[in-house]
Amino acid sequence: MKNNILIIGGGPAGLEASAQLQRMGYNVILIERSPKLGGHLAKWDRLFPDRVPADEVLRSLLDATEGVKCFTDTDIRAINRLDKSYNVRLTNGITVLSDAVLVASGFDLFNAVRKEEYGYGIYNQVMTNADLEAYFRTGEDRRIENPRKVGFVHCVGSRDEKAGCRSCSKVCCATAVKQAIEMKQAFPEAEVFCFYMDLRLFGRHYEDLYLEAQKEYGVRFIRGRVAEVSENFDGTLLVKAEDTVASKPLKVTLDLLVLMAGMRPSASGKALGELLGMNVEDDGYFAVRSGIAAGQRSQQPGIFLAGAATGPKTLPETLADARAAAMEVDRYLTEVFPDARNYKQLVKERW
Amino acid sequence: MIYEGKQKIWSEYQKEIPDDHYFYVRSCIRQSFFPASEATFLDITRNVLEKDIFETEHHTTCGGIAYHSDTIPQETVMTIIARQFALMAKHGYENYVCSCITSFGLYCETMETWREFPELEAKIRENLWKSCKLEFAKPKFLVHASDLIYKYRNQIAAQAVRKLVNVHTGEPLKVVEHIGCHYSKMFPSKGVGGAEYPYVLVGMIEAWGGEIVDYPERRHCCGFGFRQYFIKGNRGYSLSNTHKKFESMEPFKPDLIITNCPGCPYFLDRWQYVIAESTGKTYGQDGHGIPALTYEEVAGLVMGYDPWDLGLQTHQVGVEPLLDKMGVEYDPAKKFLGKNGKDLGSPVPCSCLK
Amino acid sequence: MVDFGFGLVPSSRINLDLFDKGKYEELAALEPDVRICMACGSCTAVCTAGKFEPTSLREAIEDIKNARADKALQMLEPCQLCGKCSMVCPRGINTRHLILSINKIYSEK
Amino acid sequence: MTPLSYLLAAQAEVPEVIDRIPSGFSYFVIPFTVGVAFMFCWLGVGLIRLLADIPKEDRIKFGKSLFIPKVALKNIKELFCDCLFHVKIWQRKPLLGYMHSAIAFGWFMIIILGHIEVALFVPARLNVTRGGLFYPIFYRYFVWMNPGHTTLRGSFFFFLMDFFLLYILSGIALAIFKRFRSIVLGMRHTTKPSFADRVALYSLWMIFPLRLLAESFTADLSGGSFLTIPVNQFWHFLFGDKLWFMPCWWAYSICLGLFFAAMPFSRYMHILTEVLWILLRNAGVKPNHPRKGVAEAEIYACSSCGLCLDACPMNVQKKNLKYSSVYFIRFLRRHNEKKINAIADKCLMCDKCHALCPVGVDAPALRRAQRATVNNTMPYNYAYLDASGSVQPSEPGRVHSRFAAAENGLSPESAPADSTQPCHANPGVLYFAGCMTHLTPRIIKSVEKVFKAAGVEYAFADREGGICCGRPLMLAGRTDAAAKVIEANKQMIEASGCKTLVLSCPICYKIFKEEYHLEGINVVHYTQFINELIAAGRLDVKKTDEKIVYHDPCELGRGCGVYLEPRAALSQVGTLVKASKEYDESICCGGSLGSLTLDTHDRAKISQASLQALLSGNPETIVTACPLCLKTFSEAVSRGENLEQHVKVKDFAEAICP
Repeated sequence: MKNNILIIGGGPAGLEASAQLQRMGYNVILIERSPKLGGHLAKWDRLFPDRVPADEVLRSLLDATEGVKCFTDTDIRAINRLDKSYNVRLTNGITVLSDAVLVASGFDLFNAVRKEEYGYGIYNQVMTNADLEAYFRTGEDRRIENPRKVGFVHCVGSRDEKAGCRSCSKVCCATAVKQAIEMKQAFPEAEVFCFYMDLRLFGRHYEDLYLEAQKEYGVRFIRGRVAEVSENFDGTLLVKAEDTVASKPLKVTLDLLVLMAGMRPSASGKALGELLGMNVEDDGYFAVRSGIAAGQRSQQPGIFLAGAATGPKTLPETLADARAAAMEVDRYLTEVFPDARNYKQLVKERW
Repeated sequence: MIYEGKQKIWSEYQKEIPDDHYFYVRSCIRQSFFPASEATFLDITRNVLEKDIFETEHHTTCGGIAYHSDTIPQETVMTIIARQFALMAKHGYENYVCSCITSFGLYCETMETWREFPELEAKIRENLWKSCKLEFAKPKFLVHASDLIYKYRNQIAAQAVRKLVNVHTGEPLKVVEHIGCHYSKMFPSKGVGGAEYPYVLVGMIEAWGGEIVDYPERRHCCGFGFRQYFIKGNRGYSLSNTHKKFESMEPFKPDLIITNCPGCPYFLDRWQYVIAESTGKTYGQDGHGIPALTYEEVAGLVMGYDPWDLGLQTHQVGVEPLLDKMGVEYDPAKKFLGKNGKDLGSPVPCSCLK
Repeated sequence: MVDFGFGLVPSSRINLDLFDKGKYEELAALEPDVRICMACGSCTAVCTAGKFEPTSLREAIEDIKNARADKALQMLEPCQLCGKCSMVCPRGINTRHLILSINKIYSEK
Repeated sequence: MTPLSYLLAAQAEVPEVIDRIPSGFSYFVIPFTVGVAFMFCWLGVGLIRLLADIPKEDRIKFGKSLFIPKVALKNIKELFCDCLFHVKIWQRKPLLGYMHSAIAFGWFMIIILGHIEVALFVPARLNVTRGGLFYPIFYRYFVWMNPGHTTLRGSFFFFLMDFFLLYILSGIALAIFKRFRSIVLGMRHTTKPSFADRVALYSLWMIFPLRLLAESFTADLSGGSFLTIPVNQFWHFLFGDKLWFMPCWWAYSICLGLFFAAMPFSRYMHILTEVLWILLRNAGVKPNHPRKGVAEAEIYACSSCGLCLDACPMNVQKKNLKYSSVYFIRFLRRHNEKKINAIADKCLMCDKCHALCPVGVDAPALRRAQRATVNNTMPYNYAYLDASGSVQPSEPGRVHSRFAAAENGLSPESAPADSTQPCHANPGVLYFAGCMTHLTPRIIKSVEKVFKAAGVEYAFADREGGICCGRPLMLAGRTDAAAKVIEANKQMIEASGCKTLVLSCPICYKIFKEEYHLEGINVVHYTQFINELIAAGRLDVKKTDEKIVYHDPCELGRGCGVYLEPRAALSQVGTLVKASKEYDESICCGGSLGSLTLDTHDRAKISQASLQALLSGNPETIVTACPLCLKTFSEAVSRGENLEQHVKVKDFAEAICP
């Protein structure tokens, strides 16, 4: 018998988990609320640290999902738990009886407008990391016209309790360094500044990226969070920060400021969580059964989690998490689920 | 500058401002620097707009200046404040409007502190009873006088006789707005428009036909800074602060600065003279400087008050070029005559600042 | 001019708009390692001269990047070129040559 | 066939050798004469200019030195050994030595013998006005052997001339061979010749074959020996009775002329300038500018032989060969300021090129002088050095702590280990660790352990850290700044009242020994000091079968000539194995402070090469006696794959007293 598995979210985690579970022989139904699969990956140009095209990665993810039943533009209308399975009514009218549900609802980018002092949406020359990726993809952005001085602000909506996000978003440092390099490649004459609090370049090759940015591209790293941005008479930006290494306040006039918007728990994921009755932690991400030993199991039997739904993750981490989640689903569906008589006992012991 | 972006933020910082029935408290230093401003406020609200604004001569200072100069214990300040609030309740009001930004900030801070530390509130309640035999009360709504004028800005505009427009060119006047630091920087939600892009004065300027100028150092303190000014050894910092603001706004060529804090119009006005006198640098057209007015003065101007009744002669920077631009008629001979028509004596003409 | 007994106070703020890119590129051409400092401070911690006078290559590099080459030169004056900093630098910066190069580029009048 | 058809009948009355051409001149000598005259003029002007550039006291010193018998003897010895026999090359690369000495000594002998012949047979022709400049060179052309008087005397010279010609020709043959296959002669790298070099080189190659040709053509007229006679007969066999020999003599003269004319612009200038350099060197005159004065003699003494290419530790990377001394000197000659500075700054100052230079050119010293021209004038502020001593310190405690031991006089840091043991008092030992040693605390720990075990009473000059010895400043060409530092240290040491100064850093040791002039204080490196302790029986060491290889630190070995003491001591604690390059051929560890611009990557390559040489005898432990080498090797070993498990890196004192 082929179990039905519902996967919610068509980003990298959802796609990877679908592909794995499909390979294992399950009947996978993937739903995605937006019209397009791929999540944030579909909007990105190149990926750190090696600057591989995002499209290539997405294509290989999509290619592996051959045969998965996939509904885009589809959300969940209602869900109710039966004995062991879940009865899920989708917004496209279809009802799915699913033996396991994998939530891969991903993340939202922090809404940079909320950091009012940076003036995103108010000053003409302020943009976000996502805007810059869009520019790299299309070559079009009214803000970018041969900039001579460009600043990158790390930790926008990360490590900022007042903005409601205490944690580190993990990917922004590497993204900023990558984008700084790409900016220098596009505009070799430009001066590029990165304003950081700590450089969290923890992954393999990330430090190389940092060194490359310094050595080959002369990117200036300034330790200190940008505190204030204003618009000058000529439309350039006056940016103020402290150079905490020099213990001195600093100002610089920039032509372009790029805000590294961090990861926030997905808003639609949160709504979904409420439908499913799943717990979230203080940081807004879904709680897991055990952060170390069972990071892909939610606190509800039969509901699994993968990717950034359980906190900021890099893309490789997300994919690995999705594979791990697939393994967990498989283990549940082979060892726990089929035993109708002892199901409750088994859930107690093994969930 | 993307105007829609600002509108979005303004829409997020709207505070509730009751329409009527206020207990009004004056500002210590405004009473002496710009006494006509408070009179104008009362005149507009009571007589023109027919609002119920009550004031009593029994209110005192809020203690703010002493508080920010570290010369008064917090409990004392809080008890003084509790007494003001008690006076309000005693007279049957629950809406409290103050003329001073320092007071407004301190009231907000005190109310927040009481909310966070109820035991402190209990202590103050006791102090108040012991010292004044007054019943402790808190205002239901706490607003600043500029909030009220903001609230009434469209009514004022409807009754205005002129706009913030250069009558010779038909162009709107370029206006710099300067918010007192303690208006919303401590509690952004307590100010109209928040702290980054405060709307309280912008709303007035827009309603009265002026054009707002957004210059880079707009967030900066006017330079008062309490101890920066009070202690002579620090006064250079106060001056430098103001200097920085003028350097920053200079390229925008503003016609006018509008403020909502007791200290700001004073320092933005007087330091222009000191800068001119010590460095030779003047801002504004033809060495005239940029007039820094209170929001009541600006409201009075658009409503057709006589400039000398508004107390504009108490400004260091001459307001005549502005009055000319706005097409305000005035009698130069009456500039330094008192309310009773007696000569107040005129200041020695200043050569560095016209 | 009137003396009020107080006056404008010079700003201690770093103004990156004053940064001399041309000179910095000259320095980087002479000793590219100036680019790769990550401000760990090892050099300052071991500095022989630093025991007597404030001496810090880390700070000097920072000063140069912050348009304060005058401070950088002053910061390096007590240096004895002993090379301890080159031994401890985790990035392998050619510290002694960098010090000489900073002097060469920025002492020129 | 009558090969000698135009032989004159024996004429007893006629002299043995007849001046064949009464005028003593032929047009073919012109190229040679012009060439050689040009060369002498050039040389003369150069010499005058050079002597004018030297400070007056140096000039006097130089003049006097020529008459001091001891120096004169040394001069003669070195001129013969270095200029003619090339003993230094012989010692290292015998085949190459043979090549050089064949050409130099052979040519020298031919010229000498030519003059002797003229002096013996046609003495009048030695006079310059009568062709003295060219006559002895073309002697065989101008004379006619009286066949009736063929005596032993003549044959003796004929034989010698042929012998030396053959000797030279064998050298030339090797030289030509070397140009194409240098490795056979023991050279992995050779220099790239310049245009003038090529002109001189090819004419040099041609000179002696052409001489053979010319002399063999006239051998039946003017005599010959085992080489020229048979060749002469061969020509007669080929061309018949009449030999048309003028073209050969013309060609010979042209080649000589070309060679001498090209000489001032080529590497072959060294043949003559080397003489001057040796004289100046032995007079004790030192260069104080990289190009002017004495240095000029020195840079023109360089033969561009390229032995320094093989010596240079940077040769592990081909791209860095261009920084070798030979090119440094070449660019000095060409006044190419940009390249001179780049090359001067790159060098590790390991001194190996100097140690191995057949001419004894001290290129590192020239580089230092070059660096000084750029760096010496840079600003410095060592006011704090003055503040530490007599002047009241602004912050008490901070500045004073610097030389706590020294300022309080000698307060012994360790009592004799065993009070029952007779204390061989070694009073007044001051230990100066130096900056770098403070980064390798294991050295300090081991040295103190040794001192304790041997019951040495000592004071620690810079336990809390001192100031730099000044050598790194010196190496960077900041001579004036170095003098300040030296002065401060000197005061501290003299104030301490010590009798023996022990240094664990060879960098310090070199400058303390050479520049400090500490009267009455015995300056020793700890390898020497510890070796003495062992020899005197004061330090018990245990012999193990640990296979140890010793690395000669540049500043200690080549820099100060300390090779044997560390080895003597180490052989007491383990079995010394050989490194493929050791003593003065030891390869710099790569960590040298000498280089100003070499980057970490290139340094790592050198460390690797140095390690490889050390590991050739499969040692278990590498021992070195320099904190820089220790740190560099430790890091290199930990970088190398699995190397760390196989070989340990130890400091000398650590190895002695584990």
